[in-house]
Amino acid sequence: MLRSVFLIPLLPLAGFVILLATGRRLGNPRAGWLATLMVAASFVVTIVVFVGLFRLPVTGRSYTQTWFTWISAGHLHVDMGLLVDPLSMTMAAFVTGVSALIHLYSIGYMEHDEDFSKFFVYLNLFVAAMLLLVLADNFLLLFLGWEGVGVCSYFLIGFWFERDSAASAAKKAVIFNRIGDAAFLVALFLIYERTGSLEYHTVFARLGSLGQPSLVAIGLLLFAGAVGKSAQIPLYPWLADAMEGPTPVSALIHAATMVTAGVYLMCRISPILFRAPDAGHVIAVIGAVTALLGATIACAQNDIKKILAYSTISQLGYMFFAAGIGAYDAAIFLMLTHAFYKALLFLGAGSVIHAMNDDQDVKTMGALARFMPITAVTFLIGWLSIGGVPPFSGFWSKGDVLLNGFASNPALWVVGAVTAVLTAYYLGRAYLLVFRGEQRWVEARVPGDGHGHDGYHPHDPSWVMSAPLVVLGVLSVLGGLINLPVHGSLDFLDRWLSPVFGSRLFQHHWSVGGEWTFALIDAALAVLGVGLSITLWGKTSERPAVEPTFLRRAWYIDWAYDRFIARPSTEVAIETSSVVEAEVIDGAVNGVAGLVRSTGRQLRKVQTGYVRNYALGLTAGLVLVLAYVLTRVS
Amino acid sequence: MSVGASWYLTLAAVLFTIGATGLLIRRNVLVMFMCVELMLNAANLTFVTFARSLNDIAGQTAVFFVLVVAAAEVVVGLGIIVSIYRRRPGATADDVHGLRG
Amino acid sequence: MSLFATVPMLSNLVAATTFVTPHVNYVAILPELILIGGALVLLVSGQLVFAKVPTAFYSVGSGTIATAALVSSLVLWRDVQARGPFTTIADSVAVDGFSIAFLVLVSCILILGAMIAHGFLLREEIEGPEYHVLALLAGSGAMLMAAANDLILIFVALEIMSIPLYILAGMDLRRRASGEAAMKYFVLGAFSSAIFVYGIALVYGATGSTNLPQIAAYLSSNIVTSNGVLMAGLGLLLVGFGFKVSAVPFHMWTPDVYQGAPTPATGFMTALAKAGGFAALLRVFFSTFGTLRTDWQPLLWALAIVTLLLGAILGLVQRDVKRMLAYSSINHAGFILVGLAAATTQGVSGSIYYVFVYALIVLGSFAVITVVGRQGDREHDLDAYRGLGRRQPALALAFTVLLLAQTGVPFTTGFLAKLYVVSAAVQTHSYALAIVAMLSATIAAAFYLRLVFLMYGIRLPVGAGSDRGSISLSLTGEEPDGMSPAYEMARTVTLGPVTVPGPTAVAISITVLVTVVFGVWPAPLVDFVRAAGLLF
Amino acid sequence: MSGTFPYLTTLVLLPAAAALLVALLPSAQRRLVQVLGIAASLAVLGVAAAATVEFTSGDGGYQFVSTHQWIGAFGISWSLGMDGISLFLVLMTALLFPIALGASGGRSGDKSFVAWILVLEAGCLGSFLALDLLLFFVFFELTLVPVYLLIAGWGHERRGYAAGKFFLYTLGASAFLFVGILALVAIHASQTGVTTFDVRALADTHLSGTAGVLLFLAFTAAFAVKAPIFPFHTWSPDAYREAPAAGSLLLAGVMAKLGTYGIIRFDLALFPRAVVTLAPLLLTLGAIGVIYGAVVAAVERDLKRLVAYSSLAHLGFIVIGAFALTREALTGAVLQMVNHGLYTAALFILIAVIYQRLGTFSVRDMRGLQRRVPVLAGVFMVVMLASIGVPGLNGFVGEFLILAGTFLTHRWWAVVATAGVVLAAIYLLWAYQQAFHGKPTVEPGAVRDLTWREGLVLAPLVVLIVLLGIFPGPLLSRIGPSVSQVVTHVEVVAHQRPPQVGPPGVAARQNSGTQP
Repeated sequence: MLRSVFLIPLLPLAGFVILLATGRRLGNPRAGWLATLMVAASFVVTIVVFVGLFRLPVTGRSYTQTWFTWISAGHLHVDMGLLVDPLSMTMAAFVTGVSALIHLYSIGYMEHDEDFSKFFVYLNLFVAAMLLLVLADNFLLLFLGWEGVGVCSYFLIGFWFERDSAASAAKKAVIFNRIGDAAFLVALFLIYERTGSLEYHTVFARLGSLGQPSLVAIGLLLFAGAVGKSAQIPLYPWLADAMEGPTPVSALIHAATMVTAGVYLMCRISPILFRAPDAGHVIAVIGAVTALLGATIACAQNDIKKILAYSTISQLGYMFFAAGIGAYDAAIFLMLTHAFYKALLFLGAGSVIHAMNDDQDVKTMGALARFMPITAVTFLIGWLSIGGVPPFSGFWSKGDVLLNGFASNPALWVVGAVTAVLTAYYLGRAYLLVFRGEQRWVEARVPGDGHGHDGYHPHDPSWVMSAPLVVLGVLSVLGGLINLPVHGSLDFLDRWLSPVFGSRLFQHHWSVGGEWTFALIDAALAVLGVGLSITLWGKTSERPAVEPTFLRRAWYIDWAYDRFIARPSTEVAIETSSVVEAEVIDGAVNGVAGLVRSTGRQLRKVQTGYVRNYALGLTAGLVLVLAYVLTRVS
Repeated sequence: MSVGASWYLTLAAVLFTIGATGLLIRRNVLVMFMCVELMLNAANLTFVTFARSLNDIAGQTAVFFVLVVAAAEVVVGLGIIVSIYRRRPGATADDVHGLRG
Repeated sequence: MSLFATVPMLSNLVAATTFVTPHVNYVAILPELILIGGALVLLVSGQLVFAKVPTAFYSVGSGTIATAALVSSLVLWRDVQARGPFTTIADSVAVDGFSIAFLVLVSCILILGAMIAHGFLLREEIEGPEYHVLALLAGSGAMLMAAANDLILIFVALEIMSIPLYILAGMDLRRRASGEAAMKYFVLGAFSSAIFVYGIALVYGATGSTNLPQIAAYLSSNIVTSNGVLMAGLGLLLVGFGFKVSAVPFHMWTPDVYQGAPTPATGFMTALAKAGGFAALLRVFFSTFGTLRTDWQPLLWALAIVTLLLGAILGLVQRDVKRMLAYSSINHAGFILVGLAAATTQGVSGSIYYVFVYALIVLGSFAVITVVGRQGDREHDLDAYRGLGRRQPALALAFTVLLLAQTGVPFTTGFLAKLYVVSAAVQTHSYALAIVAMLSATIAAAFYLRLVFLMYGIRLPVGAGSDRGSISLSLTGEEPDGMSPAYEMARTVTLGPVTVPGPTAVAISITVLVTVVFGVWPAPLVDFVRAAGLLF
Repeated sequence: MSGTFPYLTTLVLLPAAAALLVALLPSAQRRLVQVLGIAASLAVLGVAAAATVEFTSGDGGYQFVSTHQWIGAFGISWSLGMDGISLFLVLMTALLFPIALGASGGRSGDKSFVAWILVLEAGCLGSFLALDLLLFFVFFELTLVPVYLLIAGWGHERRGYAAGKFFLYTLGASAFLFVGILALVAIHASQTGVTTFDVRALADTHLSGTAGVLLFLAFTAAFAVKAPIFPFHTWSPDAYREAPAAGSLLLAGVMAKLGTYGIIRFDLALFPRAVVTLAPLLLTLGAIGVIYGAVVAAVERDLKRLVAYSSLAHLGFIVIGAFALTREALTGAVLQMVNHGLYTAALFILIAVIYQRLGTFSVRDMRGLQRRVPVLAGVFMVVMLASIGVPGLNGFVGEFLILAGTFLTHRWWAVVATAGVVLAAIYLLWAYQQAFHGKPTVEPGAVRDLTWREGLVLAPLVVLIVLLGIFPGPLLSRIGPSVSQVVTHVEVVAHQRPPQVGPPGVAARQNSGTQP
């Protein structure tokens, strides 16, 4: 059973190749169905392998499948190989699952797009890369997947490349990611130098001989890579712009899967972080702060997708917070549930945007619950679970994080708690503005405006789009079941992952009472947030007081980036090419040539044409020669 | 008083220098050419002097070669000069500087 | 009474005068004799018949004579290889590998020169034997210079070579420049030979002989106390030679004369003067004054450097092709001096090789220039070469090969020549000289390439706009003097193709073939030259 | 060594002979010329392929060595040999020439054009195969002429300036190489009494520190200009820009490698001590080149010049790899030479296609092309990603090996160079966005997408770009042994200890590229 693991990434890859070759001919919607089928098949295989792995004894739950040698030079030897262990399979399972649903959804969402088949080409490629990322058995292969998903995200953000904003956003995403990747690469060099290998098991086996500095350096450099990929401070701004991509993309890549790759990486290197607590602290702090920052910004956004984007940043912050303090299973738990409800929210937002003829401003929506109940209900579920309202999945996962957080560092717990309130609040705001209140969209724009549609006929989408909503809704409600902290026998996830995080650093056992207290506090925080949003936004859609400009402008961070980094460096580049290159370096070359020529021009004046001058020259030479030879006279 | 070889050599050197200077300062091609003859004869004088002091005949024979060559040069030289004069009478060396640079 | 008394005296005077003339080995100087005799025959033969003798007769005649000289020289070569070098006419003529190698070279120059001149004479309707006769006489002079083993003879030979060249330079009566060239060449030539003779006189005074071996023997046997005279003489000799081989600063006549003289004469003159001049220079300095090496080496080193650089730099700013090649020839003279400055057998053979190779290349180049010069021998501006590659591919290709050979591109003899001399310089640790030489070659390449570009880079008919920028040939991108796009449609372009006479074509092809074949398969020529260099 | 078929001599002489043959054809026979040219270059490719098959993997020494007297008087011999380092450069060269001819459209019927291209091929192959220093120099110089004439005869507006600059700059630089070679041979002769230009013999010359350094500089001057290495690069933007498609392709794809190959083959073999002494200098120049090239490219709007500057950056990587003096880095450098050849060639072809459609190289005059010519855009994207160094494509493997290997010995240079990875993304994506994204300005149907012929020319390159990204093993296993011979030589002569990889106790698998 385990042997079939190679199919997991290869099936979507095959889909990519087939679609690349025949996509246009297959056309709409067959191409979409093929792509979905491939991913679904991959999901099935994953389950099979999963079960296969589950059958193994707990201690032996690791299987490596090596395809061939990828790179081999000097001491460096890197294989193309897959690693099957609880962590990778958990990731693979939810990646394939969520991807399958979103593929399905996309068939409906993209049906009117002229590049329908191309969309699925990219989507399949993305899934393949993502699976390679999580299944890799060495850092370099992981990096391959890492870059692969980055490239796909570039394609998909810029999918509507005729929109300059989309094109720029795509570029921005890559550049921000590349910054992280550079750090990632350096980390790889360091790992190779210190351990002589890049293969997980070997590396981890040799960690013992590494000094604290190298361990911390490796941990932080890899974290820097994760910061880029998972949009943490300071490399997060690209994620908001990434919303230029089609909504399913935002759901799949920029909420559920790719952006969580950073968290996965942190969990994967838990043995390193375990030995480098300093690195852990940095990660935790940055995570927590990012969580708060994202949440605050989300409170004041009007673009529904931007709200979700900043919410994602915030949630990712939570995950890093968890990983930083060593609660890896909490991080994974939150990652899973977040994948469910955030995907759900995005897809919901997608169908809303569909209904609103591609308008994304929550201020010009409202009262949609009446027209699109399914969407409304699922979105509500999404809100409540991300808000951490019991018994929705978010309650359990976030609770797990906060619980561990408090034990490791109360200060950070406070940050987390505030964020929790804000989270419940800003999504409440979104939900209320979109689905409740009065229909602002009617007077917002007169029918038959530039959008080509005449007026609005908001309605629930076709089943291909609704089905995923429902499924994800259910998952969001029940997601918590996979890891119930209420009783030691119910935290399946913890026990499942324990072989990987065997060396989990944070071991703090609470009394049952303690756990209940925390549960109550979490619930209270959630309810507080929900109540806050209802009181503030239940009736009106205009409250400038709670939407200060500095929040709407996202703390002016983007502006600062442009002002203090982008523009100056452009200036530098222009100067370099116009002055250093043209004037100095090339100038020197041409200068030499010019010098020779002008010397020639001067010298030819000596050649006057007067024979007597020539004789003079000859005589001068004669004199010089004589002068010289006479010095030789002994 | 006896006149040593050095006197002759010095005289020859002086003649040679005079010839060279003349060639440098005179415009008239014919005169310039005479200066060359002067230089040649300076050389001849040197030859003879050395021949005497070394008392070796070769030096004196050399003079004949030089004279013959000088004669040949005169012939050709005059021809060339005349051909230039035919083109423009009374031309000096300085008038002929079409080729330069 | 007294009358009778005188008789016996007279008789024993007669009796006394049974003096011995030096033995003359006529075979040894056969090539020279052939040339001189042939020249005279040619001269009179024209006058004996009353009918107007066709130019072809003289050309063929001179060609035949030169060939005869070549054959006899080759025979001589075989003998010397077999029996070793010897001297004749009282040691005044040396017959060794060195001299015979140059006899061969000169004969080849004469043959090719005759072929090239033929077409020219026809085109310019110059009748009579004069051109060829003068060429043959000059050739005999050059041969004697190579063979001469006595300073006086060198002087005489030098004059035998130069005087005909003065006249050749002035032969084209319709072009004022020709006369001017002759005048300048003559006045300065006479000046330099006067200096040369004076030098000989001083050397004679210092060493007591004008015979090279004796001088060498004298110098090696006894240390010259107060060698001022000797040194001065040496310096004067160097000036004389320097003038002939146009080494800076004795070069100033070169560009004017090259430009003014009729083109085939220019090519001939260059090849011949370089051959003769360097032959004598090498023999005198390397073999005779070899013991004074340390005294003259730095001098040649300096001469080489200025010659290399000045030739290259001034060539860069010329628009007249003949003038440009004049400066290029100065640059090449510098390279030959590099070989001599090394003052090793390697270096000398290098110089010899260089002279050989360059003589042929320059003959070929000027042959091309001759035909491109058109009726009247006036089209020597760079513009005459615009688009030649399109109009006359073969001619352009030949010229390109010759120019690239002068640049020193691999698989041409030009490259090997540079390799030869520069490696000699390097072996004597004069790295600076070596690098300067190669850099000067790079500068020179700039103007060779300008010609190549004019031949190939210009598209005809001129495309609108697209070629405007392309005329900037200078490295700085600025237009070289007067090379403005206005020249795009150079008048010459509209004149249509030039006619290449058969013999000229043959001559050009021969030079090109030699250049390439011996560039790819260098062994024969190199070995020949090495043999020449070793044998003296 | 191998009494078998004289592969190497054939490789050099076949194109030369073909060139001669083409030159003799009547220029009216355009079709014949075209066919003959491409056939000949394909034949060369065939021979190269055959040699590759015959090549015994795992042997680091020279194979198929053939030596004949050339100029006995000077001790110069026609001696050719091939090892893992030259093997794939030869193969790449043999591959790129037919592609170049194929990409030249109508010109491939132009007899002088084809003849010169073939001469160039002979020159390049000769340089890669020569074991005799002077033979190498001869071919090295020979290449200048055809390139000059290709640019001058078939180039764009300022071709005269560009061609002259290229020729003179390189010629001037090789003056030093020339003198350097002669000096080295003279020293060797004075020590052993034998005048030979054979690299293998000259490697044992005892050089004083100064002599070694000076000779190294003399050699490297020529290679640095040819490659080009910062700051000797300014001829390349002009030359690449003005040359015809085939010219730019071969300049960047093949001839640039002559420089880096020279460094690896001759500098490392002949002056190990000087190399070790001056490695920091060259590494710095390489690193500067990586950053500088990227920075200048970032504001360059002319696609061809942009590629020129990106090449400067990539060659910077190769130089770094060459002077890091580790097996990983050097292997990476050799591999990267091949990789760079492949994707740069592809880029120039694509740019030429665009020019042929739009008549411009400036991205300012292009917009939204992806909508109009999706296939072209797709191929461009793949090639571009390879050049950015995205893993899974060939560019990454080389870059990673170089950087990882450099990190072992010269950590901070590696780190700086890694920054170049970021910049590469910036300028290429920016250019791509300018040209291919946005609302198309040209009407539908106004521009043709890739034709089947163009596709045919590009196909092998794209295939290799992907294949070598996933499966570079066959190359690495053949490059490895030769590389570790070179590095060992340097380490032994210069008394360098190989860098410690992995924890002291653990004996990391000593791997010279051979497959386990």
